[in-house]
Amino acid sequence: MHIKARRMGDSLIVRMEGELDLKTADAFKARVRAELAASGRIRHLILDLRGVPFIDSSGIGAILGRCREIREERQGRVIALAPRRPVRRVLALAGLLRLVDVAETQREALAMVKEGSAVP
Amino acid sequence: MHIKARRMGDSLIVRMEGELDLKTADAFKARVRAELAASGRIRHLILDLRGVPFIDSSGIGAILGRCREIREERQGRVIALAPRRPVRRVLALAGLLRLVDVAETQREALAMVKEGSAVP
Amino acid sequence: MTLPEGIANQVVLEFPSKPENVAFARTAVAVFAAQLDFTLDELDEIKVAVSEAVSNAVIHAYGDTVGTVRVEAAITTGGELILRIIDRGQGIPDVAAARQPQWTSRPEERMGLGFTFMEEYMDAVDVESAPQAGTRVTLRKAPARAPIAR
Amino acid sequence: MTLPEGIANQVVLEFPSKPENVAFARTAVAVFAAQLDFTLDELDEIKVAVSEAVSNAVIHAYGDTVGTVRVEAAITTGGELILRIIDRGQGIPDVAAARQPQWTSRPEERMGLGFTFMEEYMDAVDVESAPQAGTRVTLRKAPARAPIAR
Ligand SMILES: Nc1ncnc2c1ncn2[C@@H]1O[C@H](COP(=O)(O)OP(=O)(O)O)[C@@H](O)[C@H]1O
Ligand SMILES: Nc1ncnc2c1ncn2[C@@H]1O[C@H](COP(=O)(O)OP(=O)(O)O)[C@@H](O)[C@H]1O
Repeated sequence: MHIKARRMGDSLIVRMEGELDLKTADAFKARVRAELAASGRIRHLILDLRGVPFIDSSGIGAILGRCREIREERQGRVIALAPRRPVRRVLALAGLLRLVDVAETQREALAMVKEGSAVP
Repeated sequence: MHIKARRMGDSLIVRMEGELDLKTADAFKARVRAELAASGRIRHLILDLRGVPFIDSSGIGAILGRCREIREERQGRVIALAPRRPVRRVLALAGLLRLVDVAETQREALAMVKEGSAVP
Repeated sequence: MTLPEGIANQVVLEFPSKPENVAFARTAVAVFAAQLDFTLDELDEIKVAVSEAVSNAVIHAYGDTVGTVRVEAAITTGGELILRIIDRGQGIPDVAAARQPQWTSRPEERMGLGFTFMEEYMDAVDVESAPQAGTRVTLRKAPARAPIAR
Repeated sequence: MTLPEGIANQVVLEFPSKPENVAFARTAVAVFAAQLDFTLDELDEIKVAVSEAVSNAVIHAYGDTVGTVRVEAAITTGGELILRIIDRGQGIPDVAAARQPQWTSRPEERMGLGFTFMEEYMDAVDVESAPQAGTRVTLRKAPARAPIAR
């Protein structure tokens, strides 16, 4: 699992490459926490999932934890950017699509966090 | 392993999809033999390897056997069409590139069998 | 290896209960399962179910120690996939409770969705467990486009 | 599972000596090997070597019957991959002869290139065999870009 993070305005864009499971979920969690701790300006989290071919409940748990932090502590939104079919199906199965919006492009994701700046 | 075969002039074009190993080599061998038996006009064999991600010595053996038949019984040529990197490396390692020419496109393969119609 | 009655093919995997082996197990099982006529979606579902069952053996069965996880994958002569994920760990005190959605013994870290995902993605889930003896999860699935022959 | 001294991780596969399990074995081993920093070319080489050793167990070890093939894959603490492909079949009468390029006991069907490919693609090949007891082939390889630490 390779993780890259960068800030754009008040959004943190986290790009992952690799499978998100028991082995890799902790690294994802730690990285997002570190980025949030480093910048109080971040309100929204955009998860670029294009490079993630697989997720299971350990990965879902890691994303859900970040949702809570973003929504409760930063009053922001979490956007899943272009999840692949197996990942999208698991996000839906876990009920996560009630908390996370799906964007197909980064442009769309950035527009989403701009438009409605409150929790949806 | 899916195998499709069609004749173009005096060439038999065999297109494979799947790994060529102990499990699948026999089907390849049987198919080419049946096509050769069905048409005395066939002189050359073009093996479309674009869909073959893997080959081992069982697959090499199946190709080598066809080379012998084509070269000795039909005085024709065998062309490997666009083998992928791992397959190309194994063909080279087995010394098969002394008996088989490599073409990158079907056009090129057909030109090769037209130009020099004798065994190279 | 004489295959048991009704079994057309079978593979066994054994490995230590380390997080990095979860990916190994689910991928190896999916490659084996592809001997049946499963769709890509179905193979993805099998991967998730195996990932959940093996993750449970890694997280819950052996506490902080490393134990052995055994995965038996079989294809029946009728064309069904049967998976057994077996550990010799601490067992599940109350299986019925553990299988409830969102029930977890580690609420700080886990979501309690493992069994739910297994149920959702497999045709049948069976859990046998005994304290200090271990847990055996049996998962079954047949390709939807080729119903099992009996 | 207490891992042996010097072994960082280890998986065991067992399956019947059927041709369709050759693809399973090489893919499963490659997925495990990817825990080390091998290049794609190196992983392809490992797949070929495993395919050859397992094909041999399928073709030569058990005649027309089906026996068990066992594959042990280990990663040493020094970062080397060690593979053992084990059968309990008829064994190789003359190992030195069998390892010669183009030597085969079945010249009608086989090319005798299996051991040659294993030698070419792995760092070391070791063959132990006893008549009627079976054969154990040991293959070793370390990622070229990360030499093994000792
Ligand atoms: N192999 C196992 N050994 C011991 N306990 C287990 C095992 N599998 C599951 N459990 C117990 O069942 C509970 C529910 O499992 P699951 O639905 O997978 O959720 P989670 O893993 O997120 O806790 C676990 O929290 C654990 O207490
Ligand atoms: N596991 C095995 N059991 C019995 N005999 C074997 C085994 N592996 C190899 N051999 C013998 O060694 C010979 C050479 O093997 P190899 O180089 O792989 O060539 P091939 O498989 O094409 O014959 C085989 O023909 C066979 O006689």
